[in-house]
Amino acid sequence: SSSAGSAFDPKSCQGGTLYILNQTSATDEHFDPARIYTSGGGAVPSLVFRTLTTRKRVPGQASTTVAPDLATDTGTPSDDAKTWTYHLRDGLKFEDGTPITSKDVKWGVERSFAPELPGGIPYLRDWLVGGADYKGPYKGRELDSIQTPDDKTIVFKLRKPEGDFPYVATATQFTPVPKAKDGGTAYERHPVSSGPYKVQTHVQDKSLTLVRNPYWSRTVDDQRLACPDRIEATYGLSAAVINQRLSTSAGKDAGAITTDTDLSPAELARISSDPNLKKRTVRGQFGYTNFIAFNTKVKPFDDVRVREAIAYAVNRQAAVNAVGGSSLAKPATTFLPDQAAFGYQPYDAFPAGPAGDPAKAKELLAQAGQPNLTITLAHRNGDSHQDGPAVATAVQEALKQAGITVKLKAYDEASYRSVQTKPATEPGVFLSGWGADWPTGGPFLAPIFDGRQILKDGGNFNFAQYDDAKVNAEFDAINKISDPLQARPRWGALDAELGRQALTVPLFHPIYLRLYGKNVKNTYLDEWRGSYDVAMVSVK
Amino acid sequence: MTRYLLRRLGSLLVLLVVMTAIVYGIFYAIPADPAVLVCGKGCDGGQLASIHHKLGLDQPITAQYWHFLEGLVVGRDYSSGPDVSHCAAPCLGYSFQTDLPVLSLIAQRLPVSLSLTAGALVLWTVTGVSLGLVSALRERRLTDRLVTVFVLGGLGTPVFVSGLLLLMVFCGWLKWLDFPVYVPLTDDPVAWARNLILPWLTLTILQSAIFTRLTRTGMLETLSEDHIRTFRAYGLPERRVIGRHALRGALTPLISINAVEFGTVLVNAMLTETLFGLPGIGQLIVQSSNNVDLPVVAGLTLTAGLAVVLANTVADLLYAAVDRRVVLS
Amino acid sequence: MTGEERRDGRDVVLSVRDLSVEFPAGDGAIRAVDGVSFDLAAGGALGVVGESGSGKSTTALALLGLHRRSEARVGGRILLGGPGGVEVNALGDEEVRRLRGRRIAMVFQDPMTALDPYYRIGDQIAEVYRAHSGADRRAAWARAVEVLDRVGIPDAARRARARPHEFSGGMRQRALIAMALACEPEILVADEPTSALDVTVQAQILDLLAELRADTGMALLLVTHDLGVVSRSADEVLVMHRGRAVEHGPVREVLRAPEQPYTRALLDAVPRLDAPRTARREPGEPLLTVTDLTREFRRPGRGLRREATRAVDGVSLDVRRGETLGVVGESGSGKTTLVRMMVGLLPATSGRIVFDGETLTGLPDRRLRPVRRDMQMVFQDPASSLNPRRTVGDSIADPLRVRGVPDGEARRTARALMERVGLDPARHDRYPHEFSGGQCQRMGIARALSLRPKLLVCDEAVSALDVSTQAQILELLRDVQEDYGLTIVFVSHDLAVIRQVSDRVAVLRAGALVELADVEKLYASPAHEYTRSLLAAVPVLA
Amino acid sequence: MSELVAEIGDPGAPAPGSPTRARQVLRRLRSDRPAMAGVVVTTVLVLAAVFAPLLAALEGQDTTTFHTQLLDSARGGVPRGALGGVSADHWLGVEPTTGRDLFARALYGARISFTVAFGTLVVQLLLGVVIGLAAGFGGRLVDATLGRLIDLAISFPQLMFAIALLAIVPQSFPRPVLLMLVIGLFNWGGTARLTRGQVLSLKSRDYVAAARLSGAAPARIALREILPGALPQVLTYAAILLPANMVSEAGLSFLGVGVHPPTSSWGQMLSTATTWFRADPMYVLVPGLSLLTAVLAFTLFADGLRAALDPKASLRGGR
Ligand SMILES: Nc1ncnc2c1ncn2[C@@H]1O[C@H](COP(=O)(O)OP(=O)(O)OP(=O)(O)O)[C@@H](O)[C@H]1O
Ligand SMILES: Nc1ncnc2c1ncn2[C@@H]1O[C@H](COP(=O)(O)OP(=O)(O)OP(=O)(O)O)[C@@H](O)[C@H]1O
Ligand SMILES: [Mg+2]
Ligand SMILES: [Mg+2]
Repeated sequence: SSSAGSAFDPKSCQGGTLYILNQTSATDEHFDPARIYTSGGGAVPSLVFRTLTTRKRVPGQASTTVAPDLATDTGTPSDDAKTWTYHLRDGLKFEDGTPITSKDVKWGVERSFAPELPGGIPYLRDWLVGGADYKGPYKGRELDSIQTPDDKTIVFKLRKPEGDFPYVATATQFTPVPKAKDGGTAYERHPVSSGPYKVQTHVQDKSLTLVRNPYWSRTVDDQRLACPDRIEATYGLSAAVINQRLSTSAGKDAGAITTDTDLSPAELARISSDPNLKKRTVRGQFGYTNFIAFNTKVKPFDDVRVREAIAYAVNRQAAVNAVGGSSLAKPATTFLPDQAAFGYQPYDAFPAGPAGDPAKAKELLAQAGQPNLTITLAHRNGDSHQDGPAVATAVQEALKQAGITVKLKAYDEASYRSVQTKPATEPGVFLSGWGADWPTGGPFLAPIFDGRQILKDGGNFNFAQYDDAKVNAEFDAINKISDPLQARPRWGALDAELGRQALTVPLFHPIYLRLYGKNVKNTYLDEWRGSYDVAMVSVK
Repeated sequence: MTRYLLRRLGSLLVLLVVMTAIVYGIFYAIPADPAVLVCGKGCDGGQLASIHHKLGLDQPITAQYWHFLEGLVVGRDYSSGPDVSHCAAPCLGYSFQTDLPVLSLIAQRLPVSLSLTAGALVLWTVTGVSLGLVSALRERRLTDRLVTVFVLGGLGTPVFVSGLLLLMVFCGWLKWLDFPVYVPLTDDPVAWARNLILPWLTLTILQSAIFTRLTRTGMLETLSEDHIRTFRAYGLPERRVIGRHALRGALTPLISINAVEFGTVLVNAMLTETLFGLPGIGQLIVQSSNNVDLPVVAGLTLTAGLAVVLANTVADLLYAAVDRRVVLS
Repeated sequence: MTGEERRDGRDVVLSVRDLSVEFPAGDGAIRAVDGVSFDLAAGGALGVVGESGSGKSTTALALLGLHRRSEARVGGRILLGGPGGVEVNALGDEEVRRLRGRRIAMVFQDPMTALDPYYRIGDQIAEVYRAHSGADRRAAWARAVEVLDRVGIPDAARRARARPHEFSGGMRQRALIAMALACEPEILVADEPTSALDVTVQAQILDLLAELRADTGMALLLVTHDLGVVSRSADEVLVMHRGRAVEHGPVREVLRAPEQPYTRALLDAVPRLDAPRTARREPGEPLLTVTDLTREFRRPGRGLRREATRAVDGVSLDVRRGETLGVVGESGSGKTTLVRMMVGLLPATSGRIVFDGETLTGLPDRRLRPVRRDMQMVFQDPASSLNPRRTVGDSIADPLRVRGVPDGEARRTARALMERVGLDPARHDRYPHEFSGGQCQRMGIARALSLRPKLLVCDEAVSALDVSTQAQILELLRDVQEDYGLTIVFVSHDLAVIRQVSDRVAVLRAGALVELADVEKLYASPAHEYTRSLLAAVPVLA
Repeated sequence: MSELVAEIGDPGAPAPGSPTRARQVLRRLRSDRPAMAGVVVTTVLVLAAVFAPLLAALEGQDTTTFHTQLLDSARGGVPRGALGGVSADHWLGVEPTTGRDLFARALYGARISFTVAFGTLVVQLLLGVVIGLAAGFGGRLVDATLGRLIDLAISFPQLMFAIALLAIVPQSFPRPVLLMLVIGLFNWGGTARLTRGQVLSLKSRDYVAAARLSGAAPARIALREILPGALPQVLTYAAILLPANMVSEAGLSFLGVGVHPPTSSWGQMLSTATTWFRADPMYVLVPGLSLLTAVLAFTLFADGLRAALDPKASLRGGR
């Protein structure tokens, strides 16, 4: 074993076992690339599933950009960004030594349409020509909008311009799946690896052991270091136990990390007075905004003055404290997270200071003819997603200062999502949050504000049910831009425009603060997902 | 006795049908839609409909329940994509969330829960009985009072408090023990036991309180019985009078207490498993309840019901074996 | 004969001097035993008699140092091995423990509860034996079988494996005596060893004790309230009254010519088989007729097989207006079952009951309820026949309240009834445990009378009481029978009592009616063999 | 004969002027020091709960106002100052992350905890005793049916039911009452079994037979003759149930189905405070010690009461 003091060197970082301590499975409910839904290919899935493109594995700003993975570049657009062409690298092999072809990638994408394999990202169905009606390859039908002129080339034909396609190609749906090994729902029991590790054992929701894939090497993959020889993950631990183990860091736990557990406020309070522990925390940000959502179809939230009054009354300092104070969250006045990749431009449409402006709020309520307003704020019954009772009470207390009586209604985990994403059952006002599927403005704004994405039968995130032709047109226009740097200012401007309408009240952007074991190295933060990259950390 | 077992079995069936029907009823009543959870974030109406169809949620709840019962008796078919697989009776169906057969999910987690509860049961029975004994023999003296305080302290401390305290003290601070992970008994019995010490203790702290109180009362009662006086009058050493005769009488009723306390134990075991991250039934209950994973919840209900009735039957049989005056009926 | 030996100063095994026992109570202390002295010689037998609460048991327990763990204060000297022997009060706990069983052993009154229900009888005896002899398991078991055999348990080697509930009361009492014998003590203290048993079994046990005394030279201290037992089994008698020994002397002398008025009163109260009887009443029409009455109890057996016990087997008889019908029989002969069926507390398996012209069998509980006011019952155990959590006034008034009598009137009637049965009506708001057994029995009678029934059933109504109280209750019953024109069914296993109160007597055996005759005829010339053996077993005074 | 009566007297009878039963119970209870300590502490706690608004007003605080300025936001929102921010304004300090006053919250929390625990107890005892009585008193069929019902009650997955109720029951329905129902509905099995056993043993007493002979209806017999005899045992059990209920309430809070925020209860406080015990021990100690004190006090009281209710208590010891 190594001495903790030695510096990290990618050349000699190989060896040892990395332990992952998680509350829930690091591979989603299913370890099937068709069903996984994680940003940028995920932390653990991308150790097994290489994709056409991937996130750039470097520290800082640059980590929000796309890098080629299986493909030779991040994709060639044509036809106004409606056609995207990729070429595969040479020497790619599956864990059994068979070469990876473009047909395997096509099969992988097609099978994600099968109703037997629900889950996964929604974009392909919407974007690919014929995707809306396609029911997967198992009944013998192919999806014609994906073409494989040869074993190295794959072409995607889209319904409309999508400049962000390279970002989407980082998703696990773009991983090759050998048709011969595909057993449908059974595939996840032994998914075939194209990455540095293959699955040795996997018990859903319990444990996962990864060992080296002998057909992978750094020569065919410049995006992963894959330092540990072996990775053992344990799921189903409680947050308190994970953090306790990481801070004690005894025995095997010295080589342990977590990919899903942040420090709780209580632990933070303790760690901030212990320099040794403080050293072993990593701080990152995932583009995420917690906000109050309004259903403008419900009175009185159809009245913009009422929404504005609430925006003024809110005490962001209290909300931030409720989730653990300034080290774990930043107050938010914009809907877009404060990262350049999203096109962030600071604005504050309803300036009220960190503690809110109850006087201004009262004034607006009086104008709206609602001096003694009583509202029911819906929230989740637990605090795990920071939309639970803690934030709800902070909002309740702040609104009280403005003369608004807030009643709280808690929903259980299972019901909360169902209720808020179906317009028929959507509450008038509730706590919600939104995270980006990739770090650009599009996936952050479109599902929430694009009027054509109001889904009546469920799965709706346009909570305000806002439909404005001009805004919709602007979404289309920006989507045609395939250069992120050009798109950014337009997203920022659109956000500011939307913010003035008080369709949501942004509360805060969470900060990720995680502990890792004594022997873990190269734990730089990553701005795409706000966490360290398992493919880059080392225990040696 | 055969007759007794037959009757028990009959009533068990009725009980299980009623219980699972209630589960289906509750499921029907709550607004949560499991398909939303299965489908993921960006799921539109069409996809939801196809998942509803796949999970059979588009059928009326009574039909769903009927299929559940059917699966139990004759088995069910299930489409996995390329082929159709058959789940032979007794089939509890497939989990909405993980697509795994419910039976295998439960079977996989049962050993963990059994290890936890069985070990804790032994521990809390032993602790409870010894403390209760000491307490009764020193009735109203300092020891008795101390035991009372200790026991009630345990009784008034939720497992998630005592468990966390134990963890912090023994693993975090003193470092006497590693943080518990579950090691199967068959792999390494020593590691199995060492890892379960804290979870066992956690349950014991709470549960032994009840045993201590009941043993104390039972001892005080038996000690005033005539046959105890007989043995004292015949000069039997006090140790034997208490250890053999008084204790036996005081302990016999405790057998059925374990069966009665089953519900409480189940809830506390669930909390303990969640806290310590033991992959047992309790954790599965929490997960599947949170995910409205109906087949799993129904399957777990069946298992729990079965376990209770089994526990009660075993308790009755044991009782009859220990106390020959009892006749089973 | 033993009397002479003792006077010789030889072989005195126990000598008690000025024994006193006090129980602290509230503000003062109860002096339960007050300056009692006596000697006991090897092979001798001293009977201790006295009414309930006179301090008999307290004395007996003191001899074994069994008050040690309680709050009781024991004074005086108890010398084991006579004058110059070990003084029990001065020994440490452990030393006393070693004396118990080995040198002095005790048999308790209630054989039902005196054994541990969970262990085999042989084991319990062996355990005691091993504690004193240090014998190994096998030897101890052999010894247990030997003593069980000695006390007359048939097939002792097999029966030693039985648990107490498989033994009858008499067998259990034998087992307890066997336990006492196992260690061959010098002294056996027997506290009411036979009061819970039938006359026939009682006779056997008393014979056994006499035999053992003769064989082993064991001394016997026999505590009893039954003077018949004393006269049959003891050489000397000590009469206790309120903790004091009021009279002490050879049995025959004391019983024949008592010096103290208290002893005389005690003797007078004893019902005798040869006492003169008042003339019998003229029998009237049948009030209650039972025909072919049978009751089976299903005893769940192993497997699917079930056995049925016939507790009452085809009994036919009638009870005539105004008479007292006595029912005798040994324990388990079905007396209680029969009379409970008569009053409808227990449904009959088959047969017919006609009461006052109305057929009761087959009536549902709801229809029976109105008829019940005419049939009331007085129970054996005064303590359990009154609800310990209701005041006695309430218990007496309750039947009236059930019938819709207004509360005030019910209370007044209750108080009047209390007065009628000889209780202070001012104490109507007290609870049963504040009264003596005899008083409780009076309360039971008052409650039964409150509805002015036509039939009164007394199930062992006086068996739990000492002779003097017994006499009072019997007198009370006689009085109220005349006042209220009652018909009485009187159940008892005591033939002397039955003779004293009955006009006709029914003898039950194993559920069947073996004889039913007028009382004089039955006692003078019993027709049935079984009746004859019952009569022969009755201990008689002097 | 009458002379004999006079002389023998009534050995079992108490001396004239001895207290009646209620007074006896009281007297025994009063002489039992631990029990009296229990009574005093329980009374104090109950009074504190009843007069919570008054006491909080005395301190000058309420349960809901946030005091963000008292928190160290950078350190997870832990209260500034010693002992979790204990000061003249906040007698027991403030709650981390919100700065709400702990003294006020603990006082108001006592109201909910006591109400829920006692309310649940009432539900449990009502269900348990009624069903136990019915099972013990009814025929074989009734007994068997109720026996299965008891099985059902003790084996049903509570969590599922709690979550469902949370979703189904309208918002306006008072949450403490809902908690009483949820906890009570699942935890009456023990009481029922105990009662049934007691009934079976009391049913054969002669005084019950006497009551039947007097023509009393079964319901009257159950209530007047049997229930009072079964109660002392049930009371002892209730003394164990009470703290268990408080803990159950805490467990439901822990699982997110407890009282509505911003309402506090000891259990709710304890469940949120657990992780804070090193960063802010005061936060855990306040509800923890309150709960422990209440549990201890009540049990001592119940122990004493049971001993005092035992009619043979004065004879204990010797025999
Ligand atoms: N442990 C005790 N505490 C207080 N008083 C007691 C105790 N034991 C006995 N007594 C009292 O002492 C007196 C003598 O009781 P004891 O049992 O010796 O009478 P007994 O002659 O054996 O009566 P019985 O014939 O009813 O058995 C009674 O007044 C009784 O109430
Ligand atoms: N409830 C019952 N279940 C089963 N067997 C019973 C029941 N009651 C009585 N028996 C049996 O019926 C027979 C007659 O009992 P019963 O009580 O009538 O006798 P008894 O003559 O009153 O005896 P004792 O003098 O002991 O009171 C006994 O063998 C007894 O064991
Ligand atoms: Mg006695
Ligand atoms: Mg009888």
